[in-house]
Amino acid sequence: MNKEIATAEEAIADIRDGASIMIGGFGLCGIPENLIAALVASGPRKLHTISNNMGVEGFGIGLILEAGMIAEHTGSYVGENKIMERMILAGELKVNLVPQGTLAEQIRAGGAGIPAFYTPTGVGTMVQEGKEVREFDGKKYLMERALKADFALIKAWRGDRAGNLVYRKTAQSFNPVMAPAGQITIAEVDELVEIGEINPDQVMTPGIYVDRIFESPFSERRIERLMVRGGEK
Amino acid sequence: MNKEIATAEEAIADIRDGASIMIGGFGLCGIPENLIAALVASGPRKLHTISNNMGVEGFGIGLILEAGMIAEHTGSYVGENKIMERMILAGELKVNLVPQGTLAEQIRAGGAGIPAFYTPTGVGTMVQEGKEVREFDGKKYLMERALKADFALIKAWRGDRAGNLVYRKTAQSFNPVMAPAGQITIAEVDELVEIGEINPDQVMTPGIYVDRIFESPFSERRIERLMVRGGEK
Amino acid sequence: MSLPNLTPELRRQRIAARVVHEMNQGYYVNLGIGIPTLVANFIPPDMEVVLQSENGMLGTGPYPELGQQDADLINAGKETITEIPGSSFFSAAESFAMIRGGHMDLSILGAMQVDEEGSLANWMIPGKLVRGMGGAMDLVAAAKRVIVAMEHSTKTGAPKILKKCTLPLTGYQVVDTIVTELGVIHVRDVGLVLAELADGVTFDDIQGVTEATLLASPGLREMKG
Amino acid sequence: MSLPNLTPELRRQRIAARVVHEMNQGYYVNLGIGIPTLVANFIPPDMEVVLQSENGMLGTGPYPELGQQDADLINAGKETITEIPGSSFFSAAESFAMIRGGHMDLSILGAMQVDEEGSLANWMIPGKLVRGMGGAMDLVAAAKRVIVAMEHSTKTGAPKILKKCTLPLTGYQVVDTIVTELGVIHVRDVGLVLAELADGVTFDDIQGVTEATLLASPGLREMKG
Repeated sequence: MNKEIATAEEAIADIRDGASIMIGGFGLCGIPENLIAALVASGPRKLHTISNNMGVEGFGIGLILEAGMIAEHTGSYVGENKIMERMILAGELKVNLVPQGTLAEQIRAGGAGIPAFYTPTGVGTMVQEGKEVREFDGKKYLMERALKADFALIKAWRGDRAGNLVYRKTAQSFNPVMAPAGQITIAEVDELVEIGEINPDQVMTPGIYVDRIFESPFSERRIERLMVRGGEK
Repeated sequence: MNKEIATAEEAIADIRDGASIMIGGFGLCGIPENLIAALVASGPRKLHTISNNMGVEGFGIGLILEAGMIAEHTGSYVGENKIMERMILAGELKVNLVPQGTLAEQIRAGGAGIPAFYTPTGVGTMVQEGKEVREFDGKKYLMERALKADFALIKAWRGDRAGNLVYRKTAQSFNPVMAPAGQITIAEVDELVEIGEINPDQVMTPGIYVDRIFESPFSERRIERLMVRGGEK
Repeated sequence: MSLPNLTPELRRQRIAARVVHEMNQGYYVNLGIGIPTLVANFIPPDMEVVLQSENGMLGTGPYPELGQQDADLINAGKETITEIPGSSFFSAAESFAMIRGGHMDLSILGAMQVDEEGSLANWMIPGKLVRGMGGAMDLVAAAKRVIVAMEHSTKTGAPKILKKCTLPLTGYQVVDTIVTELGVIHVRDVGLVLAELADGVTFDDIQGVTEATLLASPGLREMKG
Repeated sequence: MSLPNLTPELRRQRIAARVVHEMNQGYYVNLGIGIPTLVANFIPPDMEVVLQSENGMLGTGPYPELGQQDADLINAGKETITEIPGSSFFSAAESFAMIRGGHMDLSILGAMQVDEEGSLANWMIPGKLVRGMGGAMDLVAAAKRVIVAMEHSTKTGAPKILKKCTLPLTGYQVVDTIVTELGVIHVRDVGLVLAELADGVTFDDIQGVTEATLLASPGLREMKG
């Protein structure tokens, strides 16, 4: 079982116009930098991206947006990306804003064969619009549908050639959630090791969910807000 | 944050008649042996137990059944417990037989604030009876409700006094699933270590889900079917 | 007709050996209890197939050497097993997310009955036996392909491949292929299509021990093994 | 009325210092972005409170020393943080299972508006600002207790505690308590009950900068800090 692929470019070569793509990470933490760069270089258009954040101007997933490749985006937070906010306000980008826990659960459901579930999140807010509201034990819930994607682009710390992955600290976030939800899941890892080098009890994403894997030639790992004792730097 | 409790007896002292109790493990693997023994000694009646299996005659969760303490049981497999099978056939035990994946997902939902979800499992079978059938994208699914319990009794390999747990091999099974679903979750561990001794990346059940923890004085760890190369022993 | 020259054990071996031909390099496969478990012994060493155990493991290895058994390492049949390079362990919720999410290429199960519509029954006989469905209902509901591996007839010689299952179902219209010691049958829209016949068995032989109507495939050939 | 003797920074500090009194030994708490983040600085060393960060961490520690920062270790505000003994990391799905499952004892958030019914708004101003709800909607939907920690008025002096929120809601009827630099207000069935008043502030002062009607608690007292 060898899922290794030589480069990020090769790994994303079959992502075409109109594809739906999940991208892991939270903010600039735990994002697949090399896959994002290769995707921008390859340049498919009219993409539907699914990611919690849209990075910042000039870095992270924001690069895909700035390259004009996104037709529709599903995510929970706009916050740090002013370009995205401007596009939304100008009506230039179709955006589905979803509560973060709902987004995580929709993606988890997509990979887990659950077509829909109920959540208390968003009852009585704009999020409720167009959705079934249902009472269980006297409390109201919204029905939310599962999310899947043609591709899931994720980042892990270590991985083996069978696709088993281990994440590091808060760089985990959406990566293990998205791995099972991509029709084709591509993982970039800081360190690609031999099969058997990862303790089976410490595998966080079993290889069954990963179709292609490669070792990142480089990660900038940019820090969005460097806070240290004594204040922000 | 010190959740340590001295003994299994103390840990289960407030389990009263009529309580609902989830019990972790699969077969005889990964079961909380000391909690089961203490519960049988304490002797509350009319319990509603929730566990995948009912152990075997004379060992594991079966001991609670044989002590006449169970009024109702929810689980997926009867297989190895002939006493249970006899009681079911004689109508002496109220049993809710549930597909294993549905059981796991119901318990996960209970801990995760999801009151109900849809699953393809059991469509067109007895499991469908009395349940909502709904189509999504042309395929039929059943609506299943979440499961919670007054107590969850689980077993882990290592744990710290803050309740962080690590499981070993297939002794994991239902234990991490049940931890969040118990109103009060009690963990017995082979080794209770100091806070900080478990690598934060290797915690499988975060301490927030565990209310009481103690180090098992003893585990028999009985093997149900000893298979070795060359045949069964 | 039950190939009287074969012992039950040899019948089971033959079924298991045939099922392996339904696997491909790189498959993720779940093996049920009974005959399906035997299938592992016939996977050629050069074919990489990852076996899942529904209690929470990918990459199950062979039985341990005596003395190497580990009570914390069992398969869904509660048998002691081993890990192999590349194995991983996970919770019951994750295991069935994997199964229900359609990630298994193949699910192989035993059955008490299978019928013309591809429904199967294997978990209870009302008033007589209650085994519980365990993970079987999830496995048949969502695997990419479901194969039933079973002896063609019951111990008393009654047919197990029926027009309609009489026992409580494990899955409704879920089986793709049935492998017995007598042949290989595909469940198609037109009905049950016999694709392979065991050496020395005629179409009339197999139809004679099958309640459901079999259709001979235009490419009907001898059973691989 | 906005305690003009206080700088905005001191106002924020005062709010954070007051919120700590709503915590108890052993609490699991989620702190939102902004003033809630400051609350961590006021937790007394002998009070064990475990802070959750919705991006996937329990037991967040203080900011790192310069040079010790780790790009893989941030909080929900994307700030570098540290781990402490007993920390754990998990996925976004697990993090929100924890939040939505009602396991957090307390959720503390900032708000643009809060109203008499306990609804709050903090994620967008139509046509002007789109921040996104992030995890806030989950946090208010399921924590055992929700506290809004915010300055009493907007920068231009307009009231933020309204009869009815005018901005898109983050949660409908979810807030339990509002803490501002001027006082502590509980959301009850009867309406907004003022429980504490900051030193030097009268009931009329606080009502004067509050659109919603406040009811003085029979036990109304000076604000803790």
